[in-house]
Amino acid sequence: MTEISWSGTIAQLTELALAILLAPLLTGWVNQCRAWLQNKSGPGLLRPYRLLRKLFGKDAVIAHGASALFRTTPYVLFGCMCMAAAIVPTLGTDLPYAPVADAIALVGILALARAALALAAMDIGTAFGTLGARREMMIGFLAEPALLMVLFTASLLSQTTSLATTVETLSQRDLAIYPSLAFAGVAFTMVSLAENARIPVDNPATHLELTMIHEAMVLEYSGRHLALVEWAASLKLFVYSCIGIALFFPFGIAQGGDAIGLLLALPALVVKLAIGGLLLALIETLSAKMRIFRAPEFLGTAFLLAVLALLIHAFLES
Amino acid sequence: MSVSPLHAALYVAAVWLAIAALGVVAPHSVRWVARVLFPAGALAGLGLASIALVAIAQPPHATVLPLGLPDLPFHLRIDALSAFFLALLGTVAAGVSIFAAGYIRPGAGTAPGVQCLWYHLFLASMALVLLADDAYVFMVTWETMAVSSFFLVTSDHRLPEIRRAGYLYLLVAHIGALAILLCFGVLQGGTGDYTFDAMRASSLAPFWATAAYLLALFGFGAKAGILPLHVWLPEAHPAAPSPVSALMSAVMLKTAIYGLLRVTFDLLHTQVWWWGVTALAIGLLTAVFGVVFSAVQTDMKRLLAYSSIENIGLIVVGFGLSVTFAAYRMDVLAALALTATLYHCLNHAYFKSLLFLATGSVLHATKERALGKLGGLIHRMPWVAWLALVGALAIAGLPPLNGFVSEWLLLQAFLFTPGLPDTYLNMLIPIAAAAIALAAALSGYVMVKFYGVIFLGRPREERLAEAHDAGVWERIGLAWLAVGCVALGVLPVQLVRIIDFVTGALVGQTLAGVTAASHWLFLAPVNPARASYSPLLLLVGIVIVTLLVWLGVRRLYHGRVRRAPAWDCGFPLLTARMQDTAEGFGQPVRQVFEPFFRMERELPAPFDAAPRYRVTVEDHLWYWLYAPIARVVERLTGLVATLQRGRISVYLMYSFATLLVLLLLAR
Amino acid sequence: MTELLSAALVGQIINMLASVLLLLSFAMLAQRRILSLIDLFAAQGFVLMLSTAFVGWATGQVHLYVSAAITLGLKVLFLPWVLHRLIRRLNVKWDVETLINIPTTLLVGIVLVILAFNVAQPVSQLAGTVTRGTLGIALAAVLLAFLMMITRSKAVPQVIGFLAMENSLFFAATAATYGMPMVVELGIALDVLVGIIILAVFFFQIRERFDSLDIRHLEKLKE
Amino acid sequence: MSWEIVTVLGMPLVGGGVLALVGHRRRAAEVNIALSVATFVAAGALVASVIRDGPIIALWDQFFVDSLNVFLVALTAFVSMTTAMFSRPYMRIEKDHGRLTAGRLRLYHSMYQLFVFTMLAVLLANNLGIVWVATEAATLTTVLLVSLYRTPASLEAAWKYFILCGVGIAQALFGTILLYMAAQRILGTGFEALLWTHLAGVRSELEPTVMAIAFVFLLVGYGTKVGLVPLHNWLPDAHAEGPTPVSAVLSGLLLNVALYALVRCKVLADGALGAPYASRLMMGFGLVSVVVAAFFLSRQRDVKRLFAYSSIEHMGLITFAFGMGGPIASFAGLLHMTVHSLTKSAIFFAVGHAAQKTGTQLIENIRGLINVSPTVGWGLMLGTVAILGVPPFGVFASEFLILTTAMREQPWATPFLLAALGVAFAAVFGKVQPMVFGESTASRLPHPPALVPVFAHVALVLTLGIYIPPHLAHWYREAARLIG
Repeated sequence: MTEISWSGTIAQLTELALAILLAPLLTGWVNQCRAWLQNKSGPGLLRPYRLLRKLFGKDAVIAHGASALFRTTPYVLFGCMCMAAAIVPTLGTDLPYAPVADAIALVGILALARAALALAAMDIGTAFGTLGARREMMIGFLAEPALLMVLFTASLLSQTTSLATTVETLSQRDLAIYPSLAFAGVAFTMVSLAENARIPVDNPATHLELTMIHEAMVLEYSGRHLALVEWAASLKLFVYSCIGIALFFPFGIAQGGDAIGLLLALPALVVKLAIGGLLLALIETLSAKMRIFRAPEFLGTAFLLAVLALLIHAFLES
Repeated sequence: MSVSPLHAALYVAAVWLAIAALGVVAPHSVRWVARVLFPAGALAGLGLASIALVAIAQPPHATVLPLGLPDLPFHLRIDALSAFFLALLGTVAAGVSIFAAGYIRPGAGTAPGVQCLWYHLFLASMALVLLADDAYVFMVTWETMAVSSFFLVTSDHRLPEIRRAGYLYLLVAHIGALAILLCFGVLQGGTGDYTFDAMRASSLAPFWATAAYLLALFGFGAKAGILPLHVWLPEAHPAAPSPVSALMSAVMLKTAIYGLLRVTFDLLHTQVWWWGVTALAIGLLTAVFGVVFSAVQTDMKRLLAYSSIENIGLIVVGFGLSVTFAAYRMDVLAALALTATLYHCLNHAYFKSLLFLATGSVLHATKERALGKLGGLIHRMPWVAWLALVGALAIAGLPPLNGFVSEWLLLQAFLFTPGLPDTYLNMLIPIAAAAIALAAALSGYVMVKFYGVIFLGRPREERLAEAHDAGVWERIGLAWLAVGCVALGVLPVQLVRIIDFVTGALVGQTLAGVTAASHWLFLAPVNPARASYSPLLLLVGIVIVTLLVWLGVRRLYHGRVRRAPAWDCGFPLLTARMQDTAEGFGQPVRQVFEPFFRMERELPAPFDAAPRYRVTVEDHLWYWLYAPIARVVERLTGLVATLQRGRISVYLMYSFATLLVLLLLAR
Repeated sequence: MTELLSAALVGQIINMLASVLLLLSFAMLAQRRILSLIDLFAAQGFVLMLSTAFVGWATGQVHLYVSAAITLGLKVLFLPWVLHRLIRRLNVKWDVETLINIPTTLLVGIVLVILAFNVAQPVSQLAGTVTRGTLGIALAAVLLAFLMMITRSKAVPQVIGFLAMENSLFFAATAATYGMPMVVELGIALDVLVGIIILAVFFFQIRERFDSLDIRHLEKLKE
Repeated sequence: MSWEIVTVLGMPLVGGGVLALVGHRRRAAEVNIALSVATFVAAGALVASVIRDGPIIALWDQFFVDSLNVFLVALTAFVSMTTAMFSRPYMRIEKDHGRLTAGRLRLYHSMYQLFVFTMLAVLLANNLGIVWVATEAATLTTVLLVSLYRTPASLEAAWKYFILCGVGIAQALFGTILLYMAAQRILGTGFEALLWTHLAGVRSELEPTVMAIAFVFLLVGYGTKVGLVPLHNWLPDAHAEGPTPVSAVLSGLLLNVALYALVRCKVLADGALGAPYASRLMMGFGLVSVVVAAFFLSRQRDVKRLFAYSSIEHMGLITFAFGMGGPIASFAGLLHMTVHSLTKSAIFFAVGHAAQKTGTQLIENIRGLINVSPTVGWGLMLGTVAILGVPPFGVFASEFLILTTAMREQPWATPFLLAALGVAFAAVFGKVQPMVFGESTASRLPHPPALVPVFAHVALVLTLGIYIPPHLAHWYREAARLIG
């Protein structure tokens, strides 16, 4: 980890840039797919970019009671998400920055982002803000362990918690059926639905106050702050998709730092993301939003599956 | 000539004792006590810490003082383990004392001078507990610690619940102490020699070793507050003045951990695997129990007290894990788990004392402990708020602060358990890891509740408007501890290298080999390919990106920032009462973990004129365990009392019967 | 002088006195009327005096005469006189009520005697004195006095029981060991004297506080 | 002919006579103090001479001093001195409250000195017959002290005390007679056969069967005075109803003295019968006393009764220790005697003033002493903490030794002991804490309370917990060696 190769640095930076730039596109793609699946003509792939430009252009309106915490949070949020994106190997595994944080630290970073946003939501002291914060944290304390368990399963398989190494070992392994990974995959899907404020747990498109979670938290944001928050949200979605890809479909991610591999990895990534987005849209279309009180059961199931995955691994595969 | 660190440490203890005595000179002069004595005590704490840091790298020093019993004079000894905990004591005590210098003020209850007496006696006894090297001096200092802290807890003794808390605390402490005494009695193995050296030398039969271990677990557990001996903790910690709560929670609980380590790894040579599993299970229960209960508290200090229970649970989990590894002779892993344990001891000491002190400032500024009556203090007391934010994020186990590091190490240790020879254990461990993860995530929830309700939002009471920020002494104290949290968070490698001395002494293995091989920036406990973590780079990364974004946004879009009333979906009549309360924050947890609680709800009727909602959450264990014991004792005393009905003939009958029985026995 | 009487005869006489003593103890145990109780006590003292003097004469222990004299003065004359006066002054002429009825008490007494003989038997084998057999009787008398104290519900009879116990101890001393050393005897006598005076004071105080000497009023302090 | 012994014994005896004449005068209390101080000084001189040139036998061999009783003499003289200092303001306040007349004060002062005399006589006597006589005399003197107030309750207590102890002591006399009988066969008729110095020499030749029965009687007799369960029933009443200085000396000294007599007899019994017999009996009584007393504690409503039961508990503990025997246990027993009498008397001093401040002895009516008079409050609190065996006070030191020895030699007993200690702690502390802390019900006193004795005692106990002076330890060792 100590010697830093140029190719690695380039890969690292391109990957980060790619994540930041592609993230809104992924969001747009998902929304578009959902619109198609619901026989609507969608707003178009690039709508998120337009939205961001519009928001950046506007004045920021901040409530009277807002403290400095409220204003700094969007930047911190965005920073955390960038870090997360920098850690997850998407194109290649030779990432100089990857050793900085392993899977557990990744979960930590995501948790930091969540806590920051929740605190900011409570800062103004509105009914909806605090309500959203509470619900978000509830989902957090149910989803986070599940995510951790999923990552544990993978790291037990690969005898490491560093994502890059995990991806290398997992992608090099011969094609065998890993029931533990299957369970973990299902659990991961459920977790990422919840974490990214997706149906059935939350509805990103809703404006019915009592049902919303993420939207309730960011209700007081406007202008560039809102833009950053939105961007961070789509980065989050991007990161989660990349984690899923890295854990369950690592094929095609360049080993080490070979340029060809990197070049080939990009289209592979795009394809995988496109499929992932489509699936997400499909799930969102097929399932209905559940009452918030059902969310614990939903996530409990995810947690259970993840633990089951671990047990199965410990029992069958070791 | 250079004075040996042991004597230096003893001098520090003596200084604390002297300060304690000086406090009584002018018991009511706040200037003398607070502005002179407490800062002096803080300096002594720093001295102790530096001494300990010197001593930790040195071979053990031992000495004998001509005090104590004629056959058993005071044996004292400083080795890596005690040095580590002494460093903890010294640094934390420095911060707390400085804070207390600003916190102490005249009022009802015990006079400042007397508080100073007990406070420094408390510090000195803790230092001596860590230095003790025979059973007698250990017990003496151990109980002195308990008594002095009891008097501190009840320093505002006019409130009945505080007296009750103190009573419960001292009772549990005393019973625990009896268990510890019995444990030493077992450890000396019939030799009658109660020095720790003799105990190290004596080799016990497995049965007796187990007995000693279990007694130690009970006795020290009673002090540490593990299930089911935790009942005193949520009562005593809130009752005490905040600096004392901080010390008790940060240091005193750790002395119990120290005792546990001392007995298990030093006085007993061989461990048995199920010892560790027992501790592991108890620790897990304690951790989950503690965090779940702290999530539903509505009193800020009780909340912190329960979170202390949680952290002790985590520490005991690490301890159990290391015992298991050590029993299987997997020394590297034992060292890893032990490192996590010790690291967490240190972390908890810092962030928990920081938070307790912050609640102290809030308490002084607002005279209010109930979360339901606080809020929005970040505007009125920015210093306390921002420093407390550090503590809150740290205790929530978020990178790049210190709480996360120990959590990370602990989970790493768990990920190695498949190496264990026992498949049955391999099945259990994932459950444990899951529970740990759950506890960690929940603590995040708790801290958002804690911080958000106290410091953020709008003031829930008008009085809060005139809350004032903490004074300069208090700020220094808080800042010291906050800096500690950050430093421990971003420089783990350096700290692990210090802890290595301890693990080397206890389990004969260090992580040095691997950490030395790795970069000074990267914490890679076993090998870099397996796992690595560099909080410093992470912090730098986050900061850089954040700054870049900020500058970029500033450069490209220099839109103005307008202030306006809160939007809140256009609802105009927004009041502070509409914010989510502490009870509201408790609701999801109460729902998800219903079986944990013994709840009484009082819901308003739909058309209630003055609707009021009340929910009280209690602990089952009190009714399942303690109440029955109390009943049994009560019944026994009733039985015994019937012996004495006041009738002289009956009394004569007793003597007569005794005489006859003895005569029959005699012939 | 012992040659006038054979050792056997001395033994018989002493045993005879001893058994009279035992008989008196039983009589006290059974006695209902207080005045006659006092007389019985005096009689016991008299027998005690006789035995002491006789042992002293038989064994040529001079100091036993002294203790006999003390016994005569203290236990035959003084104490009964004091008690009689007390009874008159306090004009309590009530019959003695017992907590257990008399026949039961007597049965228990028999059992006690058997036990006492059992206990004393191995010991008296070792006693080097002509009076060895009487130790058991002395012990029996002590136990009987104890029993009497237990069963009596009024203050005065209880005290009489106490004094009777003192008597039997004294008898034990003479019988088993030809009497304790002089200094001890004097001390004991002094104690008894002071004791009875204090008791006499007590009677009046108790009387004026509780206007009765029934010790069943003295059951307020318990547990 | 040693003048120290004569002064030690004579001072209080004369004092009793003098105060019987002038005890009602204004300065009587000061005279009382002066006499006690003189006694203490004489005792100090006695100690010095014993240290200098070994055991002393005096007054036609009837009295003697060895390392076992010398420190008890010193302790008795000291505590009776401090108690006299305490009783000066205490009794004056009682007089102001109209609970006592001048005549009663005369009785009190004179009896106090005589009581001290009897105790010293028991300790110093070489002749076991005199030991008995003096013990009985101690009972008689204290009976009058207990009934000093002439209230119904005090009369009842005194009556029970008199009857129970009288009967008990009578058994001891029977035991003494049997002992004499056994000794006669070796030492011949005459008082030599009762001299401990002679008996100790020939104790191995004493007749076992006689000694077995004799020890039973002696145990029941002196055990009654020690307050061993189930012979203890007089003790709480007498402690609760007498004036507080008397409770202090009863609990702090008289019990020690009786136990001392018992221990002397045990030594002889051990010599005759071999170890286990007497030891078993004493351990049994001790254990029963500890456990039963611990359970009684939690039902007490009167503060002086509470501490009376705690005395029973501690006496049981000491008896258990002597029962175990051996150098460490006996050492611990002696140490415990010392610290217990110091601590318990200090507690009674504090309790006495507390009761005067609040005008009651009922625990639930005594509240928040610390607010009205911090010294009394802290005195009571520290004394309680000390008596409960919490370090660093000396009581813990001895309890530590007793428990650790028990763990090694009588493991079966340790759980009971520990459980009893726990129960006792819960009971006593739960009752004392609200008395000291909280809102106050106390009021000021007409005269300043005497607190020097309290804190002197507590300080001594604290010191003994942390540091036992070498020559004191040496004494204890010597005495422990005598006890065996």
